Amino acid sequence: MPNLEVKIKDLILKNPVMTASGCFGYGEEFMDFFDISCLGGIFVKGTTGSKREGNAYPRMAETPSGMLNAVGLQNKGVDAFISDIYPRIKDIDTHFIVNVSGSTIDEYVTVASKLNDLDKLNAIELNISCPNVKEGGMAFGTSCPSAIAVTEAVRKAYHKTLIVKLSPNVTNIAEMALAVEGAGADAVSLINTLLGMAIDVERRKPILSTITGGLSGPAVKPVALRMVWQVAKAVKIPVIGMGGIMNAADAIEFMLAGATAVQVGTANFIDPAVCPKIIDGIEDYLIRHRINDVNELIGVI
Amino acid sequence: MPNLEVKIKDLILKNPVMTASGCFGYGEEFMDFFDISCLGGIFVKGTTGSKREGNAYPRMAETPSGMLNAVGLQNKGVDAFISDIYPRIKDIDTHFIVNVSGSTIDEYVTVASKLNDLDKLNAIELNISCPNVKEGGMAFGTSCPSAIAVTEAVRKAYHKTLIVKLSPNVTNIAEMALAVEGAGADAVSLINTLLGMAIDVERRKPILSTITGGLSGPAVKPVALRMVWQVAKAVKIPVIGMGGIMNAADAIEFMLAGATAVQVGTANFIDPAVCPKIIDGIEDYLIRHRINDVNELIGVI
Amino acid sequence: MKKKLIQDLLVVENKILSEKYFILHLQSPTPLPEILPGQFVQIEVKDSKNTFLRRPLSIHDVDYKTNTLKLMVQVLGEGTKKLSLTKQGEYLSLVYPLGNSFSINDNEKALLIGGGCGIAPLLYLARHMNDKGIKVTVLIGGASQSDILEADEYRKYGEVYITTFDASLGEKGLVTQHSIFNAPTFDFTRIYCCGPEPMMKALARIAREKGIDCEVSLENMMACGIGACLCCVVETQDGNKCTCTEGPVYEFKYLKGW
Amino acid sequence: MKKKLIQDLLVVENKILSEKYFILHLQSPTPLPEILPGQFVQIEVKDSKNTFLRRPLSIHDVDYKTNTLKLMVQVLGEGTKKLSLTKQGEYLSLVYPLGNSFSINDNEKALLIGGGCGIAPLLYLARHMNDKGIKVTVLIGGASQSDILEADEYRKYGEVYITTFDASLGEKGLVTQHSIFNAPTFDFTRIYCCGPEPMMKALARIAREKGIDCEVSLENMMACGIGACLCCVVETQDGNKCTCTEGPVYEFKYLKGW
Ligand SMILES: Cc1cc2nc3c(=O)[nH]c(=O)nc-3n(C[C@H](O)[C@H](O)[C@H](O)COP(=O)(O)OP(=O)(O)OC[C@H]3O[C@@H](n4cnc5c(N)ncnc54)[C@H](O)[C@@H]3O)c2cc1C
Ligand SMILES: Cc1cc2nc3c(=O)[nH]c(=O)nc-3n(C[C@H](O)[C@H](O)[C@H](O)COP(=O)(O)OP(=O)(O)OC[C@H]3O[C@@H](n4cnc5c(N)ncnc54)[C@H](O)[C@@H]3O)c2cc1C
Ligand SMILES: Cc1cc2nc3c(=O)[nH]c(=O)nc-3n(C[C@H](O)[C@H](O)[C@H](O)COP(=O)(O)O)c2cc1C
Ligand SMILES: Cc1cc2nc3c(=O)[nH]c(=O)nc-3n(C[C@H](O)[C@H](O)[C@H](O)COP(=O)(O)O)c2cc1C
Ligand code: FES
Ligand code: FES
Repeated sequence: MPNLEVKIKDLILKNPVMTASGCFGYGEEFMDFFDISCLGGIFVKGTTGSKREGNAYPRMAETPSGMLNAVGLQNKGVDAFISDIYPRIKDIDTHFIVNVSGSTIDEYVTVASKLNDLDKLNAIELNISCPNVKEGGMAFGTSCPSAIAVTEAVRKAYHKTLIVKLSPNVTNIAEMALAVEGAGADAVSLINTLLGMAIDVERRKPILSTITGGLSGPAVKPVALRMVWQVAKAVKIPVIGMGGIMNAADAIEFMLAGATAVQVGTANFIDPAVCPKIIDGIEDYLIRHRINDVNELIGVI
Repeated sequence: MPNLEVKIKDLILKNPVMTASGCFGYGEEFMDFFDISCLGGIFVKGTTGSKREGNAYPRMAETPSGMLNAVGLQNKGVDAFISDIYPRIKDIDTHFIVNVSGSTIDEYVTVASKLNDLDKLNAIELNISCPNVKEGGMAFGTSCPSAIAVTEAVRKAYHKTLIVKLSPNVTNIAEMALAVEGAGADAVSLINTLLGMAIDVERRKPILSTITGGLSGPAVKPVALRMVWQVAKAVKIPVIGMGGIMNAADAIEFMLAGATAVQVGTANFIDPAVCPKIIDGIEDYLIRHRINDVNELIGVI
Repeated sequence: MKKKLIQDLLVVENKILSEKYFILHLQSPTPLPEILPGQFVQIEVKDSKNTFLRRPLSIHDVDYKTNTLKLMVQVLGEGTKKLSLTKQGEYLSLVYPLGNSFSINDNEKALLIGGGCGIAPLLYLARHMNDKGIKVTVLIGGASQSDILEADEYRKYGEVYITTFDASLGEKGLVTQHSIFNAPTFDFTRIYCCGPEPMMKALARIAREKGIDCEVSLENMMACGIGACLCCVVETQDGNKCTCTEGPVYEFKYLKGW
Repeated sequence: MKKKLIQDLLVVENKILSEKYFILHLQSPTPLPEILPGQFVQIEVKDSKNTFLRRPLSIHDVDYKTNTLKLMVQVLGEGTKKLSLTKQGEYLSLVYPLGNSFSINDNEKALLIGGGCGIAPLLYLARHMNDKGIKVTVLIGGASQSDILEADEYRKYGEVYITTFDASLGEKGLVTQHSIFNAPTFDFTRIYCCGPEPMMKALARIAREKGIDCEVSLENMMACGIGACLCCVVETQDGNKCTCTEGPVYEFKYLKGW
């Protein structure tokens, strides 16, 4: 049996397959379909300082080989996460990683420090790349100074593994990655969604209530792979790759491009049991290619 | 019969449907399939100061709802265009617009001034966004100062309609559009391809000889639409939209988002007779919606 | 206990009702899970270039004896068009059963109203109520005769009234214009409806006037169907709620702006 | 005069040779355009989620009397898999005829060599040469007996030799190891080959040694197939050339690195 274990700083993942924030709820939604403890990790929904209702319906549009969403960080807030959700999930044998979002640096810091005290949570993912909120969100992730500012501030408040999630809506993603690495990130994850738009020609109106939204799914995979490759070449910290992963071959592409682990997002909507298939598929690939350790795939290209 | 005529500065197009550079050869390749003079215009291949061989094979990878290319501006150079190709196409009753490319500002200027003297060519498209060449190309299109520099220089040398083609691989496309508008562009066209990558997992190698290439096709349509919308809101000059247009509905989406005309690229590979269908489809749409003039669609959103 | 499953179901029959409508009769290889009236499935559309996501479809009828269920579908776009070409013997992947269900109280006097293909979930509801001894009345509306689907099936469970816009069948007009609403004998305690939103909103207004309950089944755009993506929300008195888990059936008063 | 067309052709037959190979027999509604041996089609793969572009396939045979042509296809990925499921009576969209053709000289002594499905274009070539009174010899190579396709068809036009890697049919080994090359009677003036690149390169070396001509048919990745995208280039003595217009057939000496 080949080794599937990988490491993101102090976080030891039983395998490199994790689920992407906003695409897997709190994991509970998928328990009917498979044993979620088989996952390398679960990135839970974007969590903010206080409750958010998100954007108005319609929030979704199907696009060629992908979808746009404009959920806009609907969540019950970090306190509700800690009191209601954390107790339910904390004993599940996988890593839960909270996707931390906010409109101000203070909000990011508040959320991160509250999460720092939770025993069973060993990492957060700083979402400086959400395209679906008016303030903050992507704004932090599209300029180096603000990405540095928010990362540094959170770094001071959070003492476990800090992953920073990058926005693909930038000219130079490697520069952004280097900036947050310098500011103390233990790892980077990418890509968040590409800013896109869809129009209903019959009604002559945008489909989303917010006009623009975030594109995900296989359509973005070539862009995501390119960015992961560029970032992995630039930084020393581990890279977590995502964007359009539908099967084991896709996941392996990201690892070859330099990702230490991957996240699966939109694919969960189409096949809620896709993740265990991806894990098995990676194992089969390693056996077929006589590779003993999944780490040998990382950054081959 | 609704009016289909639109104007890009001094260029009067019989309809808003044109073909994208690098996707329609010099038009001749398609003459077996339909009468190309029905088109609003034809953007010919990227043309440089001297002959270029382009990149090594493989130059193409199929991706979900799209393709990557890394042709790298293979062309015979502007002089060969003028002596060999121009005489063959000049009397065809549509606009031929040369896509002007280069590695240095001087090269752009040289090509543009040579084209300025051709009677039957009334516009050029400045390609400051090609992701597939080592020098120049996209570099000009991803920073405002260099975009301004090249546009200003060419503006001095070229006295007919100057269209500048923008790269989507930037943080703020509206800013780029404003920059080239200020520098004298008569119109902007977008998007060129998104920088992407594909990997052959069995061989554990990139598919393209250049590792990265340009993504086109329906996969990019949501991003392209969003950028056209952002740019059209920002600038006063006409916008020519493209990216993933496969049918009349797609073309209309771009016009609703603010494009005065559109270009069809990758779709020509799948259906070499797609353009007349798009023209007819737009006409049908106008009739069905009782709209007398295609100009009424522009920028409704 | 697992409640939701992802499973390939055998197509026992694809009953073509017309160019526009068809009924898929699907069989599970294992005993069906418990399915409640109003629940839906997320169906995969194979081999359809422009259908990326699954498509939500109401469960039209259920037969635990044969482990089969039915879906009644209207051809709208490429996904449903492709599904309409499904042949007996093929398999379709379903995620099911999803969503909440219509409320059923023993002493209910139920008026079931469906517009076009919106009647889909009401057959299983009618059967369910019948099994519990509840009398149902069904009102079906459509643009024309050809949009009134399977009325005889509904007649098994109660009286069926029909309206068509072009008067080709039943009373002329919209469901809301049916004489039943002005009859002195109107004594229904709850309306259960599914169909175009304007129709359901109009019925909700009638219910409000008459002071009776009214449950509506929404057809919000969905991506996951299982509460993971938060795309399918509707604004309620308690904020945004996922229609795939807290709906698709809502008491209209719970919805904002109804 | 239009030479290339885009057209829906009727599937007269889909002859399944094995799990891996099949032959599509397609009929044009109008008289076929002139088709030369070595030319290919770009075929649309409908209803296949992961097949975005058309797929290039050689023209295997042509019958002007019935306005039909044949394609011999190997199942490789999703596109060819989907094509293998095509049923008689369906229509397939083709852009054709594309590319150049094999050269044919009256006094040629032709040795046609195909590896696996690479023999596809050689049947029409053999027939064409036969019609012109040129004697052809055909050498077919494959991994195993099941990869030697339609040998009898080729026998109509000349002698057929076979090699298989596992010795299940004909001589054991690769085509290049066939005894024909060492026979004292070897008097061919030109090799025409199609198959895996290493095979064609090895044949080119043999041709060079023997001082004879050798035409190879390349299978470069294509997007448009009509010379518009410049994706399918091969490096030649004159720089990069499009395989879809200046090929797929090249005299090997024209190719760089061969
Ligand atoms: C809970 C629920 C139950 C439903 N039950 C039935 C039923 O029993 N029978 C039936 O015929 N239809 C039902 N629908 C509607 C059905 O899902 C859509 O008609 C179908 O998804 C259209 O797909 P398409 O590819 O044919 O059309 P498309 O071309 O994709 O779209 C046509 C229209 O359908 C709607 N639509 C598209 N995708 C979705 C989606 N993922 N979710 C919701 N709406 C969408 C859009 O408004 C669009 O304008 C139900 C919808 C929901 C949410
Ligand atoms: C001029 C020409 C003639 C050909 N003639 C035949 C023939 O007669 N019979 C036959 O079985 N095959 C022929 N091929 C090869 C055939 O085109 C590929 O096997 C087919 O495209 C694979 O498609 P797929 O979707 O099944 O596989 P995919 O999963 O797409 O790919 C499998 C492999 O096929 C190759 N391939 C994919 N797309 C293309 C493309 N657009 N162009 C070229 N290669 C591609 C790639 O190397 C890939 O690794 C020919 C190719 C060319 C260029
Ligand atoms: C419906 C939806 C909601 C999302 N919500 C979040 C979020 O809250 N925080 C975040 O960082 N990313 C969010 N994302 C982005 C995903 O985590 C992921 O970065 C993106 O979808 C690309 O991966 P995919 O193509 O596999 O889906 C969301 C994506 C989708 C589709
Ligand atoms: C094979 C290929 C070659 C291209 N060559 C050029 C080029 O020479 N100059 C240029 O400005 N754009 C070039 N493009 C980009 C297209 O003109 C267009 O901007 C892009 O493909 C998006 O449109 P589409 O999705 O309709 O193809 C090329 C695109 C493709 C696919
Ligand atoms: S459709 Fe995903 S939460 Fe309802
Ligand atoms: S495949 Fe487009 S030029 Fe050959």
